[in-house]
Amino acid sequence: MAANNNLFSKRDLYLIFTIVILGLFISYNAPEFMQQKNLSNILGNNSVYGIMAIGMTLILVTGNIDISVGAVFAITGIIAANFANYADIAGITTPLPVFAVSMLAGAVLGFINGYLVAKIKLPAIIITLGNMSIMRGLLLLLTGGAWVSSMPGWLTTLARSKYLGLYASTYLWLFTALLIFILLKCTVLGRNILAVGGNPTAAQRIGINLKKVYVFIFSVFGALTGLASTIYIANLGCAQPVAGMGYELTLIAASIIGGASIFGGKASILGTCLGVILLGIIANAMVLAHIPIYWQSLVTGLVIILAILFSYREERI
Amino acid sequence: MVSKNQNNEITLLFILIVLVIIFSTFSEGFFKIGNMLEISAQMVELSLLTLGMSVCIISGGFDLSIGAMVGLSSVCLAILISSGMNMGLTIALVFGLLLFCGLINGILVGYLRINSMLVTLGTSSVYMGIAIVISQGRAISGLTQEFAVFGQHYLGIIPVQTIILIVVAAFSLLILSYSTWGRRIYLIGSNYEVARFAGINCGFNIMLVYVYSAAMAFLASLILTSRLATGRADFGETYILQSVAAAVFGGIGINGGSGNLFGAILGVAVFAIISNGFNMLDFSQYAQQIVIGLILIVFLAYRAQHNQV
Amino acid sequence: MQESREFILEIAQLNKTYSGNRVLNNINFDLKLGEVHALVGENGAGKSTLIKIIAGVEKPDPGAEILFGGCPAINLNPSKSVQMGISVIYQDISLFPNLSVAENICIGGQKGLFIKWKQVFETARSALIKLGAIDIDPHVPLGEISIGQRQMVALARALTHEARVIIMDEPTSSLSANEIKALYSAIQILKNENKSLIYISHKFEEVFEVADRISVLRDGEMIASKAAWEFDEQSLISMMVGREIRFLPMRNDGVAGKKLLEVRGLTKEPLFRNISFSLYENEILGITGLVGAGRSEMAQTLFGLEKADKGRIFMGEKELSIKSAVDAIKSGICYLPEDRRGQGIFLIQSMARNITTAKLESILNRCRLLSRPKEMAVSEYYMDRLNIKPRLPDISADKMSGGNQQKLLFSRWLNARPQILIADEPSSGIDVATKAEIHGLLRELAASGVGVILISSDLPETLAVCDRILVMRNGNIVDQTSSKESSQEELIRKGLMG
Amino acid sequence: SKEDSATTGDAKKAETGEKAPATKGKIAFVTFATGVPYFEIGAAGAKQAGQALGYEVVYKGPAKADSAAEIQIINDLVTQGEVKAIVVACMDSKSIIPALKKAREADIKVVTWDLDCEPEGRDCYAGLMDLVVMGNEWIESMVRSVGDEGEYAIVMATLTNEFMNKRIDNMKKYAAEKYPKLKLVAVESCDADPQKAYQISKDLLTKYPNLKCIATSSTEAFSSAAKAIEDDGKIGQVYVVGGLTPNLAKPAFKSGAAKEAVLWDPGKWAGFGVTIATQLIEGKTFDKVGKVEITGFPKAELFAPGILYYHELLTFTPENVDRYDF
Ligand SMILES: Nc1ncnc2c1ncn2[C@@H]1O[C@H](COP(=O)(O)OP(=O)(O)OP(=O)(O)O)[C@@H](O)[C@H]1O
Ligand SMILES: Nc1ncnc2c1ncn2[C@@H]1O[C@H](COP(=O)(O)OP(=O)(O)OP(=O)(O)O)[C@@H](O)[C@H]1O
Ligand SMILES: [Mg+2]
Ligand SMILES: [Mg+2]
Repeated sequence: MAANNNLFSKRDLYLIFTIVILGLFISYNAPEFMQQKNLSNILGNNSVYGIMAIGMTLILVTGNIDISVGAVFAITGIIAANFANYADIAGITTPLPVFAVSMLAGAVLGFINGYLVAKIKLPAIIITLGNMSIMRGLLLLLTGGAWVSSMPGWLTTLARSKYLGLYASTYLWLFTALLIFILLKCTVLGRNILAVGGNPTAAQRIGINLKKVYVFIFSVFGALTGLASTIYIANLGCAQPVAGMGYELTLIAASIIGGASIFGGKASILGTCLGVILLGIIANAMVLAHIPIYWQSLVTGLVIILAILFSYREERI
Repeated sequence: MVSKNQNNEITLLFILIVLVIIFSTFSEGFFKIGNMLEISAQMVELSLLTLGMSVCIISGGFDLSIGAMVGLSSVCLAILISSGMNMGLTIALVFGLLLFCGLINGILVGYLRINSMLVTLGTSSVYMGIAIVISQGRAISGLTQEFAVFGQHYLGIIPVQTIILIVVAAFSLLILSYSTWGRRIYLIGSNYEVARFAGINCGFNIMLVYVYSAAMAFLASLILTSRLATGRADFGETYILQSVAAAVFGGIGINGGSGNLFGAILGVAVFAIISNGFNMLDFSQYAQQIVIGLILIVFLAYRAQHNQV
Repeated sequence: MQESREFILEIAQLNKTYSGNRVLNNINFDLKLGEVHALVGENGAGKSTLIKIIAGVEKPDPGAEILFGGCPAINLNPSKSVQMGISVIYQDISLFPNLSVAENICIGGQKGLFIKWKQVFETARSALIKLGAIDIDPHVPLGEISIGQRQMVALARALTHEARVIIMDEPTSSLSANEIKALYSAIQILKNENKSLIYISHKFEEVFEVADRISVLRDGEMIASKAAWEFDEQSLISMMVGREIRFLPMRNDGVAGKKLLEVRGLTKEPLFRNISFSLYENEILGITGLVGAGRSEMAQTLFGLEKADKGRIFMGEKELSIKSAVDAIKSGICYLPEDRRGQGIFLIQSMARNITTAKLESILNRCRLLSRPKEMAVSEYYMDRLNIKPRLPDISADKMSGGNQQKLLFSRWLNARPQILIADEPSSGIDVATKAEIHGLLRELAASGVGVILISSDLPETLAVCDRILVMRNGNIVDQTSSKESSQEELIRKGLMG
Repeated sequence: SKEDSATTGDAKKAETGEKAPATKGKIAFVTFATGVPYFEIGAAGAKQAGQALGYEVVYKGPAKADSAAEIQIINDLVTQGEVKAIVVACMDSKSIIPALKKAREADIKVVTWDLDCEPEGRDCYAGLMDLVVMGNEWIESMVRSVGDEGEYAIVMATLTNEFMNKRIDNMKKYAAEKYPKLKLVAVESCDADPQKAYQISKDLLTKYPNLKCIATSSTEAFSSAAKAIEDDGKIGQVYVVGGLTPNLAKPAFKSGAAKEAVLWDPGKWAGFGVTIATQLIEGKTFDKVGKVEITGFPKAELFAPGILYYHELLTFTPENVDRYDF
């Protein structure tokens, strides 16, 4: 047993093993699966979920949960898209400012969530649920449901820029994972976050400021959501006020498959990424293995349950 | 001394009354017997599902598969009834099927000790998948007149489904507060490890929780299918988060072991009244969403402040 | 300049009220530099509350005066008190089960952005070595070590941080003689470094060993505060309790009854192996040993919470097959766990619910439903019998003092009517008077035909109460003595040390 | 300048149509989802038409596509008893019937537009054309775009929309009969999630290297598939067809992923529904099959008892797309 086994665990190995077996099984039925193009597509497309799932893991570590992620995703997407269009007119031709604006907007929304959670001392699930309702309502009220389309080319081409065979978005995902991993593993702040998740009372007693920690992680999650939504609008070339519906459950699922606990204190960044990849592979296999649409949900569910049973062994003695 | 829980329910009742007064003053149609009964009928399905969800939360878990179970049961009911099978037999069969679904959830969560969210997310996909496969995405109609009794008929002026809800809710309240099973659920929910050391059969009791939740999903789907005279696979989807919200709003502690089903039902009632009242007032859907969110946060903040003192 | 002052901490006119209930009444308290100041008092007297106020965890009622190093400390909160140099070992061992032992020891003290892992482990190891707790691996997550070991970690934590005032709220409740010795020497080192200590304990030999000054709290009032040599055990007790207590001779000198339980070759590697013993009616069997000897694990295996590798258990003539705690309770075996907060008490549930859990059947009415009147009757019976305070069956258990929680736990298992009661450290955190009551209860139980197994690290307690004593070390039974043997204390000490 | 201010005042009043006094009555315009461009455009058209005819139109719909919530809105409208007519797009043709029947019993005129319900639920269906058959236009559009042979795939929105399923079944049949050399390789569903539609499109392009066309049945699927084709470097090789509003179709035309989009003007269609509703309120009945006179809808006909069509399918192309703004 290594000391910091809450960041790297046997569970991760089981997950990798599960993914490899599943991958072999799929490529037996659909040789296209192993094509380099397909693998990089999986990693590229799922980076949107991957980046947010890492943020969600950070929230889960502290024993909180964020239901409003979909709404934040939609709002930052709309803001980023509008900003990109204005920026284009103003002569800007690099996506960096768009990322910055989107992440900043996300961080602000996350800050509001975090501040309320810290201030009101209520379960985050209910606060973020209320915020989700408010944010979506405001967004629809202001946009009237209209999509923002016709994005500038310098942003949408991002969706096809590849380096060393991987999409740019994959690198952003990797970078996020690394950053948060280092945060949790190597920094004092990161250990404090884990401590808060393990025993909030004790954390408070040794002088950790719970409010600051909550505000910090929710803001980070917001910023990561902004990052993801910018990748999303670059991929799709448009932004919708209804984007991100139901993402919260997908993200939570990925985190928990990866070994996080919704009661806090436990998390694995690698595991979360593997969880996203597992779900992504299953979705990909539905098309590649030509599963009829009416059977897809059933097959997906069965594979998920099998994967859980398989990778959950370590938890039980 | 008024205990915390009672306090909570009194606040909820107070909110209900305030809302009724507000809506009545602004909308003539609101405070009429007809509309009140309509509200009571509208909240039945969500109430039943919230009962199931509340018990799961009290036991320290979640059941995210209720939506899929509603869909599965709805499709099965509609197919069997429309193919001419005897109603009683159909109900028994589909009820049995759902109990079996609940049993699977229960075994995975209770005995194999797998995180309930994960389990029910997975089984949800499976149950929904089965529903889609057997319905092929169709909405199934052709239900008998006889079957309309659960969702469209009245006993006197009271809708049948309201009566079903009252009976089931009363029974559930009794069971949860006064049966050994109910007590053990609270204890397991407040600390699983301590419950194990106190000699409580955690696996079995948790398994029953998911069976109960499935039974509630069945009843909700029975009423829904009968009310809409249609079976559809996606009937239950929107209820999942709503039921969690209603439960927590009604005072069920999200970490397990605390709260009261009566509060949960009151929580649903508040939601139902808000939604009905706003529809009466011709509020735009967006504004409605914003106001619901605000009420949720403001009320809970108020409650949190007062419980601290 | 201020460092030269005599008092590091001065408190005057301190009151504390919980929802109208005054638990601290006009307290005056001070702490000198380099002094060990012991705080004693019955369960629920307000000791923990007082130190929680000093640590900034609880707010005092307005009007209190708290001076730290001569400066008024207003609006104390935990981070302020940590910054001022107050370090607390809480009664409920406030640590992080998801972090490693080393991190638990070092967390909160690190400066800078990044963690220096090497330094963390070295600091932790040296602190543990200082306390003689060499068998605790600093890499292991705290959640995986026993409660006694956690207490050692908490001690190591307090030693590591550069604190000026160290407060220990019952630091030894789960420790055995050796660890306590190590603690004494650590305290001596701290004193030499001119640190000040507040020491709360129910064990008088400890108090007299370490304390320079003793303050006595009774029902929230400060009764006395004098130099330690001015007290003797009797006077201390009568001040705490306000009356005399007589200690009855506890041992059962009559013959033991029928054989109740026989354990043959019970093994669960690597925790314990080849455990064989018998238990007779009317007998209190003591099991003692050092922290981590495997006693708790063995008891939990008997109770069905863990699966044994091999071994057989007989009750009378019948062989038992215990697969779960439910089976064990059905066969009449009950287990009172040592980790009160993690295994014993449902903190968010009411006192009544805590008491009746193990035998809900006893409070059913004719319709097989739970009857509130019966539940109240049962819980009030035990609250009277064990003198549980406050006597409010409906308040939640987390509002009670540690000792009262322990009594609650005791009531639960008494109510289950066991044939065999395994009590794991039942008197940890309990005041002398209550301890005497509990010993009396155990004896009463034994007299009524119940077989009692008492797992205790408190050697004097074991010697005073038990008829027969098993000594465990590293998962083996190394020694057996009976009360009739004269030099048993010697024997046991030898067994313990190996 | 007096005149000026008067006109701006009028314009303001026109904008906030609900507050205009002395309307002839209130009409509810109900959809099964709000915040979707399609229905928002529809709602705007409905309000405009209502105003022109002297009625107040209120727009209602659940925040998220949800048939049960839609039914509840209808029920509440009936209990409220203020509206004279309901113009509704039905998410589900069957489950909504009991609620609509109640409305009709309460003397409220029920007109369906967009998606119809079973006949017993409504007075009239104000339709565009036979929508099931409409899918055939997309097949024709496909043939215009890529010719009449080769592989194609269909990406649909949700699995549980019976009407859409019917349309797709019909499309499949039509294509198989009329263009036997077109080969349908896969049908996928994107759950109305644009991101999923993008992923599925990319996966389809990977799995079927010879794919020539992706036929879509929803807005999300169309624009996401177009972008996926662009990003996969398959411009000129693979085309997307289906229905999309002109503003959203522009990027796809620009990149060359689509040659045309076949749809209608949802605002106009909704206006047609409202117009029919006002006529019903005013006592008009439609019972003679054949052409009917309705201003603004020259091709309107009573197709069958209770079913009206106004026949205005639009084909947007890169050339004409700039002429529209919705
Ligand atoms: N949060 C709370 N709410 C209400 N009453 C409380 C709360 N915490 C403690 N009390 C009460 O305050 C009194 C003092 O408790 P405290 O924990 O200080 O006792 P103690 O002297 O430490 O006892 P022990 O030796 O058993 O630990 C008790 O009667 C207890 O019930
Ligand atoms: N969950 C666990 N996983 C691994 N090792 C454990 C676990 N719990 C206890 N141990 C180890 O098992 C050994 C026996 O522990 P146990 O708690 O039974 O000892 P004990 O004699 O009761 O001591 P204590 O006085 O600390 O209760 C110890 O070395 C301890 O570190
Ligand atoms: Mg105490
Ligand atoms: Mg022990």
